[in-house]
Amino acid sequence: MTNIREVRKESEFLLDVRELKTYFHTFKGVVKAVDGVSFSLKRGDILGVVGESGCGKSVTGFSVLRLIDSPGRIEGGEIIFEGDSLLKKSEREMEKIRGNKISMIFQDPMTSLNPVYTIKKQICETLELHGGLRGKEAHNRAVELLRLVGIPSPESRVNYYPHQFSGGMRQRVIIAISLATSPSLIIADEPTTALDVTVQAQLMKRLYQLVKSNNSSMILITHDLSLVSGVSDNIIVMYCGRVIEKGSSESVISMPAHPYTVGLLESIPKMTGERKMLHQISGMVPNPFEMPPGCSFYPRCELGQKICEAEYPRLREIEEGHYVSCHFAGRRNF
Amino acid sequence: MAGEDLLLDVRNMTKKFPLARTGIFEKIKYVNAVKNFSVSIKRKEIFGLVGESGCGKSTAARTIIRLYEPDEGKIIYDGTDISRFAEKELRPYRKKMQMVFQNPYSSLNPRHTVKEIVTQPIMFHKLAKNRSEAEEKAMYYLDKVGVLRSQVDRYPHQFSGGQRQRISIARALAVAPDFIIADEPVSALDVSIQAQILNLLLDLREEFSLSFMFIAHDLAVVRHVSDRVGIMYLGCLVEYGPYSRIFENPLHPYTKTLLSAVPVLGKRSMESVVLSGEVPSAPTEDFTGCVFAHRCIRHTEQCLKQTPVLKEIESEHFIACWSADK
Amino acid sequence: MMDNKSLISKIIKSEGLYNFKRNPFAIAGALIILVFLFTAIFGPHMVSQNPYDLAQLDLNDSYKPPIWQEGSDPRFILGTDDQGRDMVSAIVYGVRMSVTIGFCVTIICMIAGTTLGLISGYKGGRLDSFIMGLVNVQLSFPSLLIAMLVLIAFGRGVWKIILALAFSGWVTYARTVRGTTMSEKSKEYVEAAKVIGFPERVILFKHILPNVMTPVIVIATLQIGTVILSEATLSFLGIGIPITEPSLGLLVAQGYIVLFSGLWWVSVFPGLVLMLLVVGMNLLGDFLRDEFNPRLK
Amino acid sequence: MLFYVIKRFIQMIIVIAIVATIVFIFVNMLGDPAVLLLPPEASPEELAKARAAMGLDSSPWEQYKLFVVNVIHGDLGNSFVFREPAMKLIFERMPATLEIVVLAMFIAALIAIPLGVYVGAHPNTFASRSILSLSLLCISMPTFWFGIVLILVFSVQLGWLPSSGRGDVVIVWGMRLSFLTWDGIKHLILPAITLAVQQLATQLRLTRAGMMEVLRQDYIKFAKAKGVSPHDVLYGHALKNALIPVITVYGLEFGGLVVFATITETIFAWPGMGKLLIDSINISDRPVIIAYLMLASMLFVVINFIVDILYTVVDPRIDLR
Repeated sequence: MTNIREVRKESEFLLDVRELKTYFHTFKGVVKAVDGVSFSLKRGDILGVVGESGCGKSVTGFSVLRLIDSPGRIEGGEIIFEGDSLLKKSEREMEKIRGNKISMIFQDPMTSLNPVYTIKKQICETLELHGGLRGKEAHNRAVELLRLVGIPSPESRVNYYPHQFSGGMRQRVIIAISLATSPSLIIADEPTTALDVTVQAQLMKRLYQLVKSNNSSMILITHDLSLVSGVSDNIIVMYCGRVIEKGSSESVISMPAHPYTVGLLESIPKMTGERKMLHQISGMVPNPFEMPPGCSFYPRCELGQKICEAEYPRLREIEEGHYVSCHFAGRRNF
Repeated sequence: MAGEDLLLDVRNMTKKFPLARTGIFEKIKYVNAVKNFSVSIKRKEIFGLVGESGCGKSTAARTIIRLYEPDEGKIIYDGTDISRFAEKELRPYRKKMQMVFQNPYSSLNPRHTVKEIVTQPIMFHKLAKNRSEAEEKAMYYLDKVGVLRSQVDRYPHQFSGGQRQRISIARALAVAPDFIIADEPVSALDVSIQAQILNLLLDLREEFSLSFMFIAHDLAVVRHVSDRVGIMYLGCLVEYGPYSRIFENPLHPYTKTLLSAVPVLGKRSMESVVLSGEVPSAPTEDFTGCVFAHRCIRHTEQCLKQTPVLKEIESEHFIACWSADK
Repeated sequence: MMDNKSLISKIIKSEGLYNFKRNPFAIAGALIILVFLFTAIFGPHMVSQNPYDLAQLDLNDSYKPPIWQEGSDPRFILGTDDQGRDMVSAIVYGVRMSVTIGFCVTIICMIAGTTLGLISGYKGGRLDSFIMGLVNVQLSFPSLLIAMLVLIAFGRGVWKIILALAFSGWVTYARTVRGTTMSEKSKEYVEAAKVIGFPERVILFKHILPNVMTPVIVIATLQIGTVILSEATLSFLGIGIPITEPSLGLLVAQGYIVLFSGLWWVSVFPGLVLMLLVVGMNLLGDFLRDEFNPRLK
Repeated sequence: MLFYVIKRFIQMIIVIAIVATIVFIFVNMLGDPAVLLLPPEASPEELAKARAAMGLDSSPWEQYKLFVVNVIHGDLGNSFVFREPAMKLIFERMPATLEIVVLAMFIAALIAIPLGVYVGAHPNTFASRSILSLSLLCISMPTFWFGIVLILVFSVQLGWLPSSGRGDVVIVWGMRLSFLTWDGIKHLILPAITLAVQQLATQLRLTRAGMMEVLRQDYIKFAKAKGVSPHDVLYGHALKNALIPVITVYGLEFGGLVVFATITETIFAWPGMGKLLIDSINISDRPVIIAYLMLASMLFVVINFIVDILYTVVDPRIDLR
């Protein structure tokens, strides 16, 4: 029995998401926020989930933790974490996983901490729930965690309330909370978007080091391709609730195959080299209630042909580990 | 840099804001939101202003366009000092200087239709003989920014962020200004839409011979559009010059760290040197010394005591730093 | 401005109407209000007697119970009081009085409070401190006490009670509108209007006012109910409207006097009607509040 | 903090001074008490004599000055009717009023807060909808009418509970209290319920609204992501935030209830200060009205102050300056 478990735990993938579907049933109709997303994550790896607002990247993150509020619902698919299916677990079992084995970092540090409790109380809550630490022990660990994320004089700051911290400091506290139990997976949803560029660089570096030294894995959800390219091992690019391209960071960034990824990369102003007119993807993201029947990128696509309008292209491997969902990808050089 | 092509000349502009009182007997203290701000913008030029949040770049913009009253200094627009003008006297300048705002969701009045939003300024400044002509003009500008004629009777909430930003630009264009302040016009937008708006702004500059003051926190965006760039830190302009010099050869220690913090596409960035600590709040009015000194690795006694002034280090490249001489 | 066609299509397509149609409570509230408004306007012309014309009253008709009880008179469905007054007629006239007072007070409060709140929030400074000082002092006292104070000084009367209730009711609008105005004021569309050069008056009334009206409408709907109840309470205490033109509250008070001589219906029915009226207002108000609350969206 | 207390204290004195002046002016506009107190056939001389006895013969300004001096000395004059100090009359009746008010607040809070939390957390269950509808009925119900219905049902029809008076009282430290005897408690029940019902509904709805708003905040979702159980999210994370507005209103409503008690006291012939006020209004007993209004104002001002202080205890974000 134990043997089998150990063998399963030794499996290559920490997290394996297959054909995940999360829909929102609103008064205007059904929004397929996540529509058949599959990806897998190896132990110790960092996966970047990239896409523009409304593409379903955050919903994917929340779905893994099963934290989808009504009117949203996970409609199908499979989430295998450490060999177990998360969708089959009871709410009670999920509580033991959340914040313990899988923790999450939220986007907005200003609103993610409870304003009426001290930092200490909020860190100790996690320690008590999942580590069984109490009193002095928990206090010491909380101080240690704050020091670890780079908060100066943590002994006194541990008794502060959230409003006494700046945004960057709060985000450090949130990182401290998510690392408190040495989770095997951290889902970071735009962890530095709300912060200034110098603070973002410090924080990202710290987070990266901590994740690596912990031997944790991380899903980094962001709209910032440059940020992702600097941190993650693999990248998935999402558009309208679907994965349109995935592969190793190098291959996706240097040899993008999907016209959307190509357009996205070319529309980012560069920090070096000659300035030239930015490439722009014309039009905009389709209305979620009026999705085109075939490829969702077809209305904006320069390569679009008849088949794109009718048929959604399946993900296919164009080189090892690099998948694209486009009928014409790989047939042209960019 | 003098000459006829100088459009806007801001000299030593300072804007203070009061702090809340902390005791009964204490005097009200002021912070310098913007201190000794000097900048000049030529016709058809785009001046990029960069800084982290709270550095005073928005305050500087709002003071220049006279949403705020400056406490010190001059704002010379096309040869006239407008820094002390009352609202009535300002009115003719209101149609020469316009502004595009950051948040596309709050910069358009939710109770007015798009047509109204663009027609109102034309009517108010009597740039058309009658309402129908004003509306025709409004349509012209809306068309220029890419809003369809069939959409003009809608309300702002029916548009996406990028489209709203286009409407916002059309409203600014409607009074035929020479100078537009764009306060973080693309920072709320997605990358693909951001490119559309940046391209639009560059096209409009050519077509209408506009000057811009372009404010952003995204260095890459500023680099992409600006002719000259200024870097702000805690209310002070610490460095400015042509974009190529700023980005290829930054001289001020703050500019250097700022540039090193920007993630670069395809580069493993986790090894770069970064600045420790966070941006402190703006100093009070009696502060002297360099605002950056406490976070600067090279700071000396002098930096803590004396306020550095902008100096021309090489042609058209200015920095405010004591260590620049050494 | 906004042409009717686009307004109507906007309403029909709105999420608000969709939610309204799916919310039986809101529909019930709206229906109740419509029925009461109809009663208030046309009711007095439809009932059999004017209960305050003494010539139409007959003491022989007094003490008649409602028709389902023994000894009733088919002319008086809900019975009569100790003076032979038909309860149905009395209630219809009472509804007219209560509804009139409710609407008058609310409209006065709405206009006064919104204007003061708008100016206070936009101008800031000393004027704002003064108005808000006034508001805070008034808010720290129960509004009923303030109305009592005014009525003690000026005595009974329909207009007096309207003024007394308006005097204590404008503060809610002023405070809310001030808050909304301050948040609207800092929004960029107001800055844009300033940059265009619009004078303050135009910015205040054409740009900001339409954006602060949503909470005002919600408060107004809920306030009509509160006002009607306050008026009833004051009248019940004998310091509200004069006995010659009773409202529903005063009818209950008159019923209370004869309660122990067995005439339970004289106080129970006006009270029930009063409750129904206020329930209608609150149902609709609740719906609007939830619908317009941006923090619940 | 000290700065804040001093500032508030000065504000309180100013408010009370303004209220005193307004009360004085308003009450002086009332009818001539001499006419009301003496028989209709009284001669002008008799009226003049009565006015002089009541101190009404001097100019309004003189009367006001005298009033201010007396207020500072804690003397609000003698009742025209009872010929006793007005303050003494009110203080005698205050315990009776406070008794029903405190009991009503207690009943209300005890039921409203748990129910409000439940309804806010589970807005779509049948029970929640029923509770909410019931609370709507309660706030729409005229208090006095509810009292009458209670009397009809429990006193007249069923004969279980008495409809008027205080019943047997026990004197503790000079205060007459009802709740220490069985008979007293029986007399207390109906007035307290009458007074509590609207309060209960208001607090329930407020707690619900607070809960619903708080439950949408990011920090609630973050707590869930930390693995906190639904029960602890509700009572540990959400409730404290949701109660912040409830506490403010709780204090203010206490003042409201003291005033609202006038109605309950009138219906149940409960000998409290509210009934004294209504009786005094009907016979223009000026000093008693003034004393009541002054005392009530002071009470409210003090309550507001306490609420503000309490606020900082619950909400660390509020920095009193």
